[in-house]
Amino acid sequence: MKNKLNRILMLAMAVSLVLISTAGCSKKDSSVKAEADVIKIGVIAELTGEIPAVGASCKNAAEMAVKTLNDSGGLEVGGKKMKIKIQIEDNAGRAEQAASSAQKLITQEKVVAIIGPNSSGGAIPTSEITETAKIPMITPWSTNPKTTIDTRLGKPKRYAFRACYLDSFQGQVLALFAKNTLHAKKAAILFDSSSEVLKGQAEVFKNTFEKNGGSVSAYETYTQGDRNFSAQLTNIKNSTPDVIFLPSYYSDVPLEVQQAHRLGITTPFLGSDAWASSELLKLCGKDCDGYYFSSHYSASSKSPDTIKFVKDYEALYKNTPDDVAALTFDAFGIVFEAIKAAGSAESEAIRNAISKIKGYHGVTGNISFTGETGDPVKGVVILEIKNGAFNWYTDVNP
Amino acid sequence: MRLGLSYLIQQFLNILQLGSLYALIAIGYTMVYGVLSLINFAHGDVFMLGAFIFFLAALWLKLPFIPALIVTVCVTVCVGVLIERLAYRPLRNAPKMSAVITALGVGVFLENFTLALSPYPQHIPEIVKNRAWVMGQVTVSSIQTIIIAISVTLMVILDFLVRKTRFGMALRAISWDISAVPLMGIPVNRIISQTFALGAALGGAAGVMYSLAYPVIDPYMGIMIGWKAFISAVVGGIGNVRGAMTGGFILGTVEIAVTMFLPSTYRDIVAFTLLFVLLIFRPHGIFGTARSVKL
Amino acid sequence: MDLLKITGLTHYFGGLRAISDFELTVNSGEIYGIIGPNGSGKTTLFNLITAVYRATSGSILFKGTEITTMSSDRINALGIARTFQNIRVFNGLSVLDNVRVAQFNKFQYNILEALFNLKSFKKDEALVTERAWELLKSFNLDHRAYDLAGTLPYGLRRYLEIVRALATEPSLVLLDEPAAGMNQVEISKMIETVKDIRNKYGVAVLVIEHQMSLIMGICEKLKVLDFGVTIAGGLPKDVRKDAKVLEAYLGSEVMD
Amino acid sequence: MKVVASAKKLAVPAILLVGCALSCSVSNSNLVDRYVELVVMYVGINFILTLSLNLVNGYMGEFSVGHAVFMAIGAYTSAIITVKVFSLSLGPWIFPLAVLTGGMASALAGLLVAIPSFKIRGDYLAIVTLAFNMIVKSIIENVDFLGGPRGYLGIAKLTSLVWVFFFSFMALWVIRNFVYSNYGRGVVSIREDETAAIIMGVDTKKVKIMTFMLSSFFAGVAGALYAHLLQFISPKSFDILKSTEILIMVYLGGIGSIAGSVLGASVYTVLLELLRPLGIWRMVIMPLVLVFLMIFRPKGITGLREFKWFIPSAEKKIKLFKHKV
Repeated sequence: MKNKLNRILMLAMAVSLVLISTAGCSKKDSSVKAEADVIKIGVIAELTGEIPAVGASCKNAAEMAVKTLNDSGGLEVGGKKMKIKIQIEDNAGRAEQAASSAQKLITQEKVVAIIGPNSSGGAIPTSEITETAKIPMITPWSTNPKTTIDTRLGKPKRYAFRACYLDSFQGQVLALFAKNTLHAKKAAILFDSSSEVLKGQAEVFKNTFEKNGGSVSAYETYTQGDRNFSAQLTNIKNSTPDVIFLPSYYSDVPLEVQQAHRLGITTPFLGSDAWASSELLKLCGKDCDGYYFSSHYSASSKSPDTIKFVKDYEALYKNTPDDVAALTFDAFGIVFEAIKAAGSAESEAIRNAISKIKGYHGVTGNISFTGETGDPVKGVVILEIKNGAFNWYTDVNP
Repeated sequence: MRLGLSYLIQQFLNILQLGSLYALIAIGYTMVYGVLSLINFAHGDVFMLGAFIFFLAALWLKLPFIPALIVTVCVTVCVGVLIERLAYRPLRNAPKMSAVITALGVGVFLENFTLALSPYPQHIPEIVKNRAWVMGQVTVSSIQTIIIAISVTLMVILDFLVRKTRFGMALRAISWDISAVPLMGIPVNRIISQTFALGAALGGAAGVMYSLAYPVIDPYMGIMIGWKAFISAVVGGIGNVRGAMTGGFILGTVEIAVTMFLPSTYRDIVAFTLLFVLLIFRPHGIFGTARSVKL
Repeated sequence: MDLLKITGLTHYFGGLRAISDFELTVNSGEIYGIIGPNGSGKTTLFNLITAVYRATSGSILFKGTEITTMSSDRINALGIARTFQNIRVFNGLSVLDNVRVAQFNKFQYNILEALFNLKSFKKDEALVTERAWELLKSFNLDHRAYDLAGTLPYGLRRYLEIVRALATEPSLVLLDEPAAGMNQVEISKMIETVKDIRNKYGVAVLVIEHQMSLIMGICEKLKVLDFGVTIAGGLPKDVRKDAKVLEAYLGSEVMD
Repeated sequence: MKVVASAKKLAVPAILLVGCALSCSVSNSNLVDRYVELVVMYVGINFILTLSLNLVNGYMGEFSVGHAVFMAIGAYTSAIITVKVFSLSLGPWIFPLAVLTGGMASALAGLLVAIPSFKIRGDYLAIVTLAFNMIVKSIIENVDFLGGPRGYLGIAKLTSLVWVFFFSFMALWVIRNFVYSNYGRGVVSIREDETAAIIMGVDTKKVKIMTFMLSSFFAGVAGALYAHLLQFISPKSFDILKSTEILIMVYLGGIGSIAGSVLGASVYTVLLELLRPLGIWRMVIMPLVLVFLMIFRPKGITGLREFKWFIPSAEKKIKLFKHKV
């Protein structure tokens, strides 16, 4: 009996060791062979876990960006056309899996740059790994300021970039919009306190709104996965606000708005970029009509780049691209631009070229990097929901 | 915060709606636990499947509410029985916890299988015309009324089944002593299948009503609510059907009452601390009793 | 000095009086028997002495110490060990470990010494293991020492329970129907064992039994319970002739 | 004979020394792929978690479902020590101390579960552990000093292969000593028959306190290693999903067996990485594998047996613990 167990244990250990090392070695060989005319870029997306819709959009846009480029013949690097190959890894929305995906992409797939992860929980550990390995990474969607800053040294990280604006900027824009454009004096806030992004937005909004002479009449929270907001909404109803700021993910928004209407709340809602998904229109129906929210981009923009992107994406995936898709597409655009400018597919050269990008015409507007931080200079779009569509309302640039 | 009468009535209606949903799902946990001493962690995901099947029935088959409800319940019953046959029955004589882990695995499988087919959340079309009646400051919606009415009806029927029918007697006999039951001529396997069918039916029905009230559905919707229903079942005294119903309403009340009186950030802390304290004073739940040991 | 002195012991189950106004004195090294029909409160008495139940009223003194409100493990540490009517050995532990775990109070080492495998730990372990072996040998269980207790046949498990009880180094052992389900040959072996417990280890024995041959063969004193009430007591030969006892047992069991 | 005995005495420090030296040279050279090294470190951390939970769920027969909470307490405590209390330059030297302090903080929290366990058992105790997990997660979300839901940042990368090996080995050795001491026998006797155990003089309260504290101590150690490996922790890293992950590793490997914990942690962690090419279907196949394993090996991979190296020489002849249920 015991001998059998010993054998099982030994066998299992041997098998797993062999499997890992062969998996590693075989990958290494193929990448060495292929390296000549292919540039490999890694993608880390939340395909499973708590925000699978984000991962799905990221994956779709990444595949489309690469396909578009390869169909046009590839990327011109130092006088030679090179094809792009992407390797997509799932991080299941968990920090440790994001880290192992990143490590795998770097050491086994030999990627020159990484796009993703989208959630800050995954992006921060990933950025620590890319920093050590000296591989540039661009997170399309992580708005946490700490993703691009090394907290220990208080300095910007050298290899971490993002394609989106920062939460603090967005929160300020929204608070001023509520105060000045919507003429609100009293605001109520309802947000998901277990999400670092949404909590940050709520805090910045509250501070800015109060600093500018407004008052916050109700500050209500819920936790991820909650579906019943009746208690919070009843409190909000009783505090008679002029506007309700609702930094919630688009999948929660329809529930909140519909339950509010059922409780007889008529106060307008104001949303953040977490609303920005074409799914919201389907999910919310007429209930969200007339509300404003901030976004990274507008699918109804008149910019030719955006029009082409939306058309291509819809043709491929039968779905209007959300902001994660647009930002992922832009992240790829930035990397391609940087490779072209550097004339090299070396990680260090790409990193230097990214930090020098000025006025890149992306789907989500003009993107520039200052050279000092990984945070881009770009504007916030305010959208209005009208007749079952997102309509461009105004741009706010820094 | 104003605590007028109308505010209290409004919150009471909220409690009834949330509590009856928790109660419906909790019954499924408690019945299966009663016959097999198995915490069926896949139950929350059967509930999720209920919502998705209802979505398909309403969107593809374009069925009206009642037929869609019936189709959903039929399909979830099949799924429930199938899970029992394929995953739990082979483990009937295995250590109890292996079956629990299998249940966890089945649950994760159902979640991610649904996810692989539909990564984006889905919206349930407005299948029941929603009306809101305003009485003073209290607003009552037709969906709220339907949910409370159907849940209560189902619970009354189930209570009758368990207390008055031959099936109910067999059920209680099995939960008393599964080894003695075959001696009395009770077909154990059939009763267990029927229990799973009944639990899945209630879970499916709860999924339908949940998606009426909260019409955005995603593959992970069953996890949190499953845990909460499990907590309800334990608070009531696991294995006890009336206890599960009471537990559901208690959890609903605590969750909503905490949000009424305290900053809602503290809801989980307070709700779970109350649960902690309750179990210290009533270590076997509210209706549960310690099985006395004979020395 | 009296080893065990019970006065006015009463216990209710709900409204039912299981033991009423019970008095008992056991001296050191004595073998004391308690008999009575089923449901007469014998096992309840043991459960009260070992603090499985709490007495409604009355007092239990052991070596002059009040143990009525003590916890079971403290009572055991004072020197009372017992066996159970439906055998409760630790099936998942080996026979040797069953005997070793019962010496829990005898261990001198603390948790850190155990965790880091220090000398004092190894010394104590060796001592306790040796004592366990001695006990197992003297009850002829040593050949099964490495087997799981759950795999032993019924009779051996009864003896293992007795060994386990002795391992706690008690001055009083409570035996709950040690000969239940045994044939005449086995009973006479058990009689020898119970005598050994007293003679070799100097331990007093309080025994509950239905098998009159065992009771009459070993007990120096007897007490008869019926529906929780003491109906007779004294020397076995006197009790045997008691009219009330004969009445209580009439039809249920023939004495001797 | 004497030579053998003294060789045995030296075996533990020798293995420790050789292992540390080996893992040190491996991580400093480029012999092993960084990715493989990372996965091996995950296996080590998961092994500590699995073994520590096995103590409560396997040996003692309770059903704790909130093990990640102890990991969280160890992770946050040690992170505060290396980030806030001691300056960066001292970091590497203070690290083992920080890990141990994290473990101790977590052991103290273990008391909070140990004390209710005197009265509450089985599924009800499961709910207590679940509630404890939710309460602590919710508290961390609400405390700004700990970073709230944004997570705790600025943790240096101090966990290396050497430390993971060192603490995994210590966990294995210490828990083995515990299991084969009278405390360990007391733990199993509680699982088998708590009433009989207490009557036979086993101080069940003490044993329960020791077991829960030891179990949460090592969970805290694992949490500290985790925090200093990923350099980022947030309440979400320690939610109920993490707890169920540990639970799965315990039952997959085999309860009441140290070898089971080794196998459970390695198989689960490595499989999760090996199935990566499946993309989104990875998380569909993984639970199926688990269900099939449970059906064909209901007692886990080791099926209640023990690897003979893990048994102290004095105990080798004893047939292994077998489970009632």
